[in-house]
Order: sequence, then C-alpha cells, then structure tokens
Amino acid sequence: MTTQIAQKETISRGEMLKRLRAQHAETVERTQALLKEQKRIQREICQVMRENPKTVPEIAEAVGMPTNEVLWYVASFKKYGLVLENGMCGDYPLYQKAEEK
Amino acid sequence: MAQLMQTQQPKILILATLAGGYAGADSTGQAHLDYPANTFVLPIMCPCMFPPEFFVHAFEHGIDGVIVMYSGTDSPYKVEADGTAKLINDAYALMKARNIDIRRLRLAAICTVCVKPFLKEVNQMNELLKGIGFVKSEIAPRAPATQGVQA
Amino acid sequence: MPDEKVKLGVYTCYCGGNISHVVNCEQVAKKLGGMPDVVISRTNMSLCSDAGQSQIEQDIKELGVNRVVIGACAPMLHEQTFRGTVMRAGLNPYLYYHVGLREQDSWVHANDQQGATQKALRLMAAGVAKARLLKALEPIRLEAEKRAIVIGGGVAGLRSALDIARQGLQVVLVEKSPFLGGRMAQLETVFPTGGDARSLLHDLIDEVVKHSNITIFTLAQVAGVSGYVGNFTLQICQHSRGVNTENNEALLAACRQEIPDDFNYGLNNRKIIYRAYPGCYPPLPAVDWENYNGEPLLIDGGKPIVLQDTPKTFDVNVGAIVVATGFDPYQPRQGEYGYGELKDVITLPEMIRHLALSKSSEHLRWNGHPVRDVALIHCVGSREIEGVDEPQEDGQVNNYCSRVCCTATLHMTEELQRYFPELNIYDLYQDIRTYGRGHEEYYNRALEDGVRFFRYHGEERPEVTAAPAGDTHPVLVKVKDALTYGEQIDIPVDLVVLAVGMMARDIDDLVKMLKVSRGNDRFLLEVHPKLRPVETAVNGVVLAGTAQGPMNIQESISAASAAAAKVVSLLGQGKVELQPFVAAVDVEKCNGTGACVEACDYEDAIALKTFEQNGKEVRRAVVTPANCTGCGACVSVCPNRAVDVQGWTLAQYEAMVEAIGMELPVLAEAAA
Amino acid sequence: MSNLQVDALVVGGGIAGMQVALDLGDQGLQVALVEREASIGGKMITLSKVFPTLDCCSCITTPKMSAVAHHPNIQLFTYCEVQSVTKDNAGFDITVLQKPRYVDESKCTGCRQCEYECPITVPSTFDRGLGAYRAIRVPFSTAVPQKAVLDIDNCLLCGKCEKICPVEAVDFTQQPQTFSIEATAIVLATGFELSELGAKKEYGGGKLPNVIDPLMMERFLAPTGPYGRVLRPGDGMEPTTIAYVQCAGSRDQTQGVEYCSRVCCMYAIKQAMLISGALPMADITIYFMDIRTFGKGYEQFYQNAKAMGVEFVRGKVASIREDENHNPIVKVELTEDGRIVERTHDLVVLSLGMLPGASHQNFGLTPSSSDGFVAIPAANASPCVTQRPGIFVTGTAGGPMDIVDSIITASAAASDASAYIRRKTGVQVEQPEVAYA
Repeated sequence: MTTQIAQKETISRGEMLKRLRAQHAETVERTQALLKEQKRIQREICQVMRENPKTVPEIAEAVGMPTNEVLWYVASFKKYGLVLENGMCGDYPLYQKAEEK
Repeated sequence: MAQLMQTQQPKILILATLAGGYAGADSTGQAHLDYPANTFVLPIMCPCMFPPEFFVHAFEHGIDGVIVMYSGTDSPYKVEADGTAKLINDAYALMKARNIDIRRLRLAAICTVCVKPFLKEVNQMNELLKGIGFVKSEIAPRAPATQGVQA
Repeated sequence: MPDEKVKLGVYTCYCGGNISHVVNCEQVAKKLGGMPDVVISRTNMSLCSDAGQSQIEQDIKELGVNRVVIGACAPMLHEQTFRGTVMRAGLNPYLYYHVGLREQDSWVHANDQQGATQKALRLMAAGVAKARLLKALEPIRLEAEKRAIVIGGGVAGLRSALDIARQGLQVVLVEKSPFLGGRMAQLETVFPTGGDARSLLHDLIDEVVKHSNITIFTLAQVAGVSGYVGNFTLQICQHSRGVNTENNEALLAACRQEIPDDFNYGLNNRKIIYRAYPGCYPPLPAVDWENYNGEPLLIDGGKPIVLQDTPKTFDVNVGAIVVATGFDPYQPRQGEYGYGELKDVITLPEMIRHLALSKSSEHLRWNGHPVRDVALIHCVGSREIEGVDEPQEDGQVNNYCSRVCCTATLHMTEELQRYFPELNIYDLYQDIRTYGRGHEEYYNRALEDGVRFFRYHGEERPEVTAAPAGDTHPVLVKVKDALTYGEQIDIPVDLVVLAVGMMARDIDDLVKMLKVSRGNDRFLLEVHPKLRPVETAVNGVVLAGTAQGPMNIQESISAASAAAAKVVSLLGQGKVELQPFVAAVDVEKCNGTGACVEACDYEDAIALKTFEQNGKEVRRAVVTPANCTGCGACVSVCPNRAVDVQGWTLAQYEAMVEAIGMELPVLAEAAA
Repeated sequence: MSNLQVDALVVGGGIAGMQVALDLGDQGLQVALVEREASIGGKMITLSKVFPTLDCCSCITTPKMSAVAHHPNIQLFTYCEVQSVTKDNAGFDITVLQKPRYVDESKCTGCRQCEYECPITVPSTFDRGLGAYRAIRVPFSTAVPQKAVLDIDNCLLCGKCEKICPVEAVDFTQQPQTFSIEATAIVLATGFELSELGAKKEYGGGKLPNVIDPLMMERFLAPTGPYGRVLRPGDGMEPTTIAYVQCAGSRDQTQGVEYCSRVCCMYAIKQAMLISGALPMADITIYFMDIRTFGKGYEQFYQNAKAMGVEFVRGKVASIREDENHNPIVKVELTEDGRIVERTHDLVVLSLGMLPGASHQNFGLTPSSSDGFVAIPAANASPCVTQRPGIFVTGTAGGPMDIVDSIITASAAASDASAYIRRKTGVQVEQPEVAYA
C-alpha cells in the first residue's frame, strides 16, 4: 500500500494515468501474462465440455492440469455464466458449457 | 399434473397468537421439523377479537379445519383464557346449526417453545380431516335463522 | 390518501437459498404479479440486504407502490427492518405486511416442495388481501419516565444500576435480602484474575451507593407490576430492618436465637439479627424475620423488646425494568452421589465457604477428621440426560451446561493445593470446559501439579458410597475411567466435592407479573440470542446476568452493561413510542351499546362518552390508546362491527381467510 | 477532507464494531466507524448459518449492516485504515488513510456491469481463495456499501470497466488520501484472524488439497459459495466421509497457543449438522479432546448432533497424510482404548483457532497480553476497559469469543464508552427521535 499523497489539483488526468501505469508496470505485465494464460485455459476447458458434460477430473485429464486448479476455473466460469452444472457422475458433478448469449 | 390433483387437500387454518402459537410455529421451523403443507398460520394478537361468526365464515370459504393456538393462562391479555373459551363455545353452537362437525374447530394452548404440542395439534387435525373430508361435503346452506344471528 | 388507488409491491425473498431451495419463489412471484392491484412482484436473494431494501425503496418512489407485502423469514426477525425501509421511502411503515415463508414454510416442508410452493402462494395471496385493506397508522407517542428499576442487588444488578445512572437516568435498585452483593459475596478469589471477590464487589457497591441517581431498597420485593414501556408502575413491598443505628449493637448483643448461617451454607450458626458477612453493605444488621421465633430480647435488664416487622408498600414509576435476579446453585437430591446421606459429600459452593473458614488451619479437616484425599465431581446437576438421569420433582432434567463449574472446580483444586499442598486431589469430569481467556491455564497447572483426572461418560456417572467399616477412608468413589480404556477404578477419599451447576431461580411470581417468558431450561428467555440478546419479548423489560442463564462474573458484568445500554437507548430521550395496534372506534357505526366497555378487562381503556356529533349529542365508545392492549375483546362483542384493532381488523382477517380458502388457478408451472 | 469531530471512533466493522456503533448512535452520540475492507460485515458475513439457532447468517448480519449505513449518527468509512493516533486532553486525534477504490462511491450504483466486463479473474478472498471474482467487483452480494472496488494489483489497466460504467464512476486518478478524526473515545473492534492452515506441519494443511480450514467450509455451505454446494476443493468430488480435527489451532503449546478458542467445538458441530442436511449420505466424524459446548442452548445442540448420527471420537490426531487419490488419512490415538488407527476420509476440516487480529497493534494504542489479544486489566470489574483511558475493546479483539458474546460485549463496551464520553465532555446529549422503535 502506497501512502504518498498526491497534490491532485496540480496534475492533469493524463499525467496521473501515466504515473499510475508506471507505478504498476510490474503488476500490469504480470496480469497481462495471466490474462493470456486464463484465456487459453478457458478455451481448452470449454473445448472439453463442448460435446458432453464432464467432471472435474475428466477435464483435468483432458487438458493436463491439476484437478484443484480446474475446479477453480470451473467455479469461476459457473459464477459468471459460462458453465452450467448438469447432473452427477458418481460423486462428481458434471459441468457443461452454457449456451452463448 | 396428476401430482397436482393429489395436493387438493383439506386446508387447515391456524390462528396463532404472536405471544404463543405463532412463536411456537417459528420454533418448530427453527428445529426444521416437518409437517404437512396444508397448514396456514395467521398471526393474531389475541383470539378474543374473533366473533363466533368468523369461524363459520372461514368454513364457508373453503377452510376445512381451524386450530386456535392461544397462550391460555400465560397470555399477556387478561381476557384471553376465559374470553376465548366462551367464544369457541358460541362458535360450536353456530357450527352445529350449520351441520359442521365441531371437531373442525379446536382450541389449544401453545407456547413459544411448544414444538411438540404444535406438531401434535397439526397432525391430529390432519388425521381427523382424512376421516371426515372436506367441509363443503357437510355444510348446510345458510338458513334464515342463522342470518338472523349474524345480523 | 384514503381514496388513493392501492398499488401493491410484492416481494418474495430467497433468503439466500433458505426459502428458494424448497419454495419455487420465481413461480410464486409470477403468480402474485398477476393479481389485481399488484404493480410489481419481485424476488430477491436477500431482501434484508442493503440492495434488497434499496429495491423496495426505489419501487415506492418510482412506481408509486403504496402497499408492500414481503415474504421472507419470520416477522419476528425483520418486520422492524422493513418498516424502516418503507419509512425511508416516505411510505407509512404500517402500509406493509410481512409473511413468514421460512420458519413456517420452507423449513418445515423441505420434503414437499410443491406443497410448500402452493402454501407460499396462498400465504402471500392472503398477505396481499390484507395489504389492500391496510391503513396508515401513527405510533402512540408517550412521555417516558427517565427512571429504571433494577431488580436484584447482586453483581449484575449493581453494574446495571451504575451504568444506567452514569448516563444521567434515575435508578431504583431493589434487593430482596437485607444486604447487597448477591452470590458474588460468597466467593473468595475469582478466576481468572485471582482478585478478591468481596473487594471487587465493594468497589462496585461504593460507586453505586455514592451515586446520587441511585436509590437503594434492601429487604424489598416487587409485589405488583402495571403499565407499559416508559410508564411502568411497580408496587414494592419493603420489610423493616428491625433495628436502628441507635439500638443495633445492643440488640445484636442481646440476641440469643441462632440458626444455621445460610451465607456459609450452614457450616456455622449465626444470630437471627445479623450481618451477612463482615463489611457487608448496608453495615446495619437486620432481623431474619423468616426465622425469628418472636421471643423478646432483653437489653441491659430493661424492658423486653419484641422485634416487629412492619412492611411498607409503595409504588415506583419507571420507564424500564432490568431483571437481575440471579441464579441458585443446584441442590443435589437426597442420596445423589451420597449427598445428604454421607456427611463427607458436599457441594462446591459449600467447599468454597469451608475453605474460607479453614484457610488458616494447618490441615484441611472435615466432619471431625483430617482430609488427605479429596475427589471433585463435575457436572452435578448439569448436562443431565433424559432417560438416564433422574428427573427433579417437577420432571425437569438439566440438560444444559452450567458453563462456570469446570473453571471454578479447577480454581478450587488450585486453592486447595495452595493452602494444603499435601492433599491428593482427584478430578472426575466428562469434558474439561475451560473455555475463557485465562481459563485453560488452570487446567494446565492442575495437570502439572499432580491433580489426577478421571473421565467418565454421562451415561455412566461415578458412584459415591460409604466405605466398608474399618476402611482407611470414609467414602469410596467408583468411576469407569475412559482415560484408562474404561477401567473400573475405586478411589477411597475423605471428602467428595460436587461441582453443582446453576439453576434458574424460583421467581414464578415475578415472571407472571412481568409477563416474560422462560426457556426450556427455565432461565429467562431473550428475544433472539444475536438480534436482541438481553431484551425480553416484553417491551421495556431487559435481562442482566444469570437470570438469563449460566454466566461467570465477567460475563454477568458484560450482560449487565449491555442491558444498561438498552435501557439508556430506550429512555434517554424521555419518551417512547408504542405500536399503534390498539382498538379504534368508528363513530359512524357505533350506537353506544356499551358491550365493548363491559367486555374490556382494562382500566380506563374504553368508555362511553357523551359528545356532540353532527350537531347532535351522542353517546359513543372512546378508546384511551395508552391503556389499550389491543386484545380485541371489544371487537368480538360489538353488534355493529364498529370497533376494530388497528392494523389487525376483522375485515382484514376475513379477506385473508378467503384468499387462503380460494381455489387458486391450477399451479401447473409451479409443479414443474 | 476537513477534520471530523465525533464522540467515538469505532475501529472495525465486523459484528462487534457494528453493534457498538449502533448502540452508541442510539444513545445520541456521534460515531465514526472505520473499516479496512471495502464492505462492513467482518468475518460474520462470510458464514453460512449460525449456532445454535441455525439462522441464516446473512439474515442476522445484513440488517445490522444496513442499519449502520442508514443511522443518522453514524458515519461509515470503508476501505480505510487507521494510521496513527495521538492523544491530548480533549481526546484522540486519529489519522485515517482512505485507500483508493478507483470507483467514485457517490456515483456507483452497484450494478456490476464493470465486474462482468472485466477480463481478469482472480481468487476471491471472500471465498478463501477457492472461488473467483474479477479485478473490479462489488466485494460480495450483500456488501455495504454496495459499491464496486478495483484491485489495482491485479488490474490490466485496460479501461474496459471505465467505458462500460453507465454512471462514469470508475476513476483511475484516485489517490490515497488521509484525513483526521477527533474523537473523545476509541472502541477497538478489530477482530481476530483464523490461525494458519499450515501452522501444524503434521496435519498437512496448505499442502494436502483436501485438508481445509473451517471458513472454507462455511463458504461451501453458504448459498452464495464458490461451488454452490459442498465439494472438496482437490477435485470437485462430493465428499461422503468428512472429518473434523478439533483443537487444530488451539490448546497446543507447540503452536504457542495455549488458550481455547471457544468457538471451534460449536462451529464444527454446526457444520456437521449442515453437511448432514446438504449431503444426507455423508458420514461425519469429529476427533476431539474435550467438547466445550458451554453456551446457552449449546449442550442440547451437541446432543442433537449426536442423535443425528455425527460420530464423536475422542482421540489425539497425530498426523494427516494422503493416499494416491488425495484422500486424507488421519492417524489418531483413540483415548477410549489406546489403539492407534488410520482412517481415510474424503475431506478433512482442521478446526483452527482464533489469533489476535494484527491491526490494533499497528497504532500502538494499548498493550496486549501474552496471548496477543488486547489486555484487559480488570476483567472481573470492567471487561471492556483497556489499560489506556478512553480506549475500549470489544468482541474478539479482546480474546476469542462467539457471536453472541461478541454482541453482548459490544453493547457493554458502548455502555462503558458512552459513560466515559459523558463524563469527559460533560454535555447532556440530545437523543434523536427514534421513530417506530
């Protein structure tokens, strides 16, 4: 947490955004890489679920990722409406891709 | 749809005092104890506000059983215990006049934590209604004399 | 306003899944949306949230909603919340009706989702029917006494009194016994600080006594209660002290009659003119009227004096009542763990007094013999199991934990070891519950200091019997010890101490007078442990300390301060508002039969009065709202239906019953 | 921002802080409440249902949150931290840091369009990292204030949120600001932290994916939880055998935590009952040393759980490892017969304890005891009074306690604080009209 106080009135908006960007260059770079990664994983996971509903271990095997990470993605997709839960396979819920709006 | 038809069950109206039966029904809920869904609890301050005609009115309008759950002698209202008993007796007389089985109206003292007695009352009334059926099968039409009482 | 078109807003809450997991809220809302006068019907995940409340406010402001029906949790929990919501939006708060769909529907019909959905719809439809007939109401505003009464002069009562007085309100403190201090005075050191109980207590008493806002009545009891929040009148009956500042020393010296000293649980005797303990407050002795045999006392060969109790009765007017009547220690049954049959079995409170009296001795002695081995048994009169433990006379089984006894017992083992290091101490328990800050340390020290622990199961409590004649010890304790894999162990001891629990006091009269409720454990019941943890269902009556349930001193003080905070919030402004649910007469319909006056059981609540109406002199019923309780006895007897309880009218009930009884359109979608 | 003068500053907007603020406000005193998170509600708002009534937690908390937000005598400052405090004769001078939300609170309507538009997904701290939210979001569904907050450390600075916001509330130019509050009294309601999942290495917390902390289970049981049901986080399986290891973060000198955390027995039993409701076929075992169900109605709650079939096993858990399917294996010495057995479960919850919240130590206001919680020198006389005059403590800042006790001590602290304020200022405070109380 930065505690420096800016003199708001003397600095233009453009200048402030520039400073913000400079100040957070490192996190922005990291986040950009993360976004790329997230997009790839989202594509792959959704690809697996496109045909039939799948369990988390099935998805994990198909995309070659640890099951706990896949679950986190599935949970987030579910929250934001990309994925639906559809029945159970044994003790595992099945997930499928939601219809595109 | 077939299921739906089955749910045309007798309806039980429960007039429950806020200080007694209504809180008892809430306690039953907090304990997550199951009972049939044909029960409709309405909160009341004290049952002595209901004239005997009110109960007949309820039976005329599709209610098959009424349980008045009051606080009995623990009531915050001085008149509740005796006053209610008298009103219920008067209601019985009106019910008889209309050929309504008087067992369809019951008075029970239910306290705020009376979970078991609450369930017992509900189940008993349900058992009774299973036996005697809907009120519309027995209720006699309004006789001119009854109207006189109401006026 | 009266001719304004009814515009209903109807809200069915998911209650975060609590309702919607069983009731198909969407279907219910959809059906309700189609009903006449309903301008908007919505569902919400959590209507009581800020967002949910804002939605309602918005609908009132933007859609002109002027009647609100909410189906959610029990009205007990959130009726007030939503009254505030509609009020913020500029709508009269009584133009809103709350339907309980959780406690009385989803939670009790989890196995019948379809039935629950239909029920929800009917209950909501009834709510809609009532809401159509709702009228704007104004609360009854009354002047409130800026004075509270605290019943009980133990630590909780003292603390409450002081905290209320410090905020500028007047306090009347009544104590049944002749002395302040209650149960705390009978303790010596107190856990977890190790402070001296009576010196802590006296610091508090000093502040209370010095405070100009507090009036103390000892030997005083509540004999009657009338009125309502803001304006209670309590009748107080106060016994005489029997002695005065001039004659007390002489009378005390002359008094010969002695009885077992209840302060020390009968371990010694005291006179029937007595001080509870040295340094007690008030310092003036008092006569024990219950036990005084009526014999005259002779002072210096003068005239014999027969002590006279001339009780005084007087009224106090207060705005709020704090109940701080405390607890009683559980009294074991005759023969329970040998109590009452074996002289060498005593209770923990008795042991505390015995230790206080024998601290200065070199060895601990009891019943004429030295004590080398002592066993303490936990959970006596607590955590009892129905069907296993013998019920008390009234059928009660104390299935609750008394909270303080574990630490109190371990505190006792520490005290015993401090004064008598040679003692062998055995501790028989089910679970050690040293939960509080600084409590676990007592357990750890006891383990380090060689207290021997045995764990028994509630289903198989230890047995205490007399040892066979000629044995080394008088008493044998048998326990099936779970710590040694269920081994049956016999422990010969010289003394058994029963860690008795806390019992609700026999305050039946007071409970009846105050109309407060008790829980299954017989302690006084709060409205809700989290929403209103120190308030009772009777407006203006609050709870402080162990009258509500087992607590230690620290917890009693917190509860007492909390009770004080509620009283100050209530009375600080010198007025209170009552709900407007009282009888109201329609003078157009009333023709002065007087049936209502006859049916009414309250003084000056409804009366026939003569006044002019439309130029004619008429005699009509008139209600005094502050004295009306809204019971409605007048409603059922009125031949003209001219009187109704505001907010709960007969017409509203008829409409609700019709809605419930109505054959609703087939709920085809709801069944899906 | 100009200096704000209030009677009392309440630090912390959890259940205790909210109750203190409400009680003080109801007594007519002016209150400032400072909360470091973007919403008030504290730990309590993350819980599912609460013991012993099994009320939905949100139903108890949200109205209090709402009441705080709407109270005429309470000024609420969220996403703020107390930086420093000085004392003079009149009272305290407190410097508060307002962290930038990058969202203009006065404009935001909480519509969440920014959240849906934001491309980056990050672990949700509200869901203990097991669920997800976006870099800009309303903190949770019932947050107060219902306003978005942008997490700059996970932000791409792509500006999509700014574009979509219908009320132009997103503001990247926001800077940290400080402002001062003058208060006669301070009430510390800074709460607790859950002990570390990995603190006891033998239990594998933090390493074994199916060994979790109790607040994670709360989220699974809550209707708004990350999975919308109870699943184990390792692989999304619905667990059929679940174990609780009691005293996993308390009563353990090897962890330096000697004390009992007071709530773990009850939350474990409560969760066991809720799991039984959610997964009727599940077997639930609670490994314990002593069951401490001491509160009002708690012992009966424990007996009900036993009657429902929750298995209580007295024993000391030595270690937890996992099999090839990531099923935790609990090695336990059974007290009842001395055997050492290994039992495999699908999911293990470590009943972690309460540690003092870090924040109050930062302002150096008042000393702590050896247990790390705020010191209360005269617990049996003034349970809410600290060593520094004018500073009061309530809730779990003053030691472990449950919600009921937190609420009661909160009202008690309000009583102590307002008496102090009245004595200090000598002003008879006019109380507001409380309509329809």
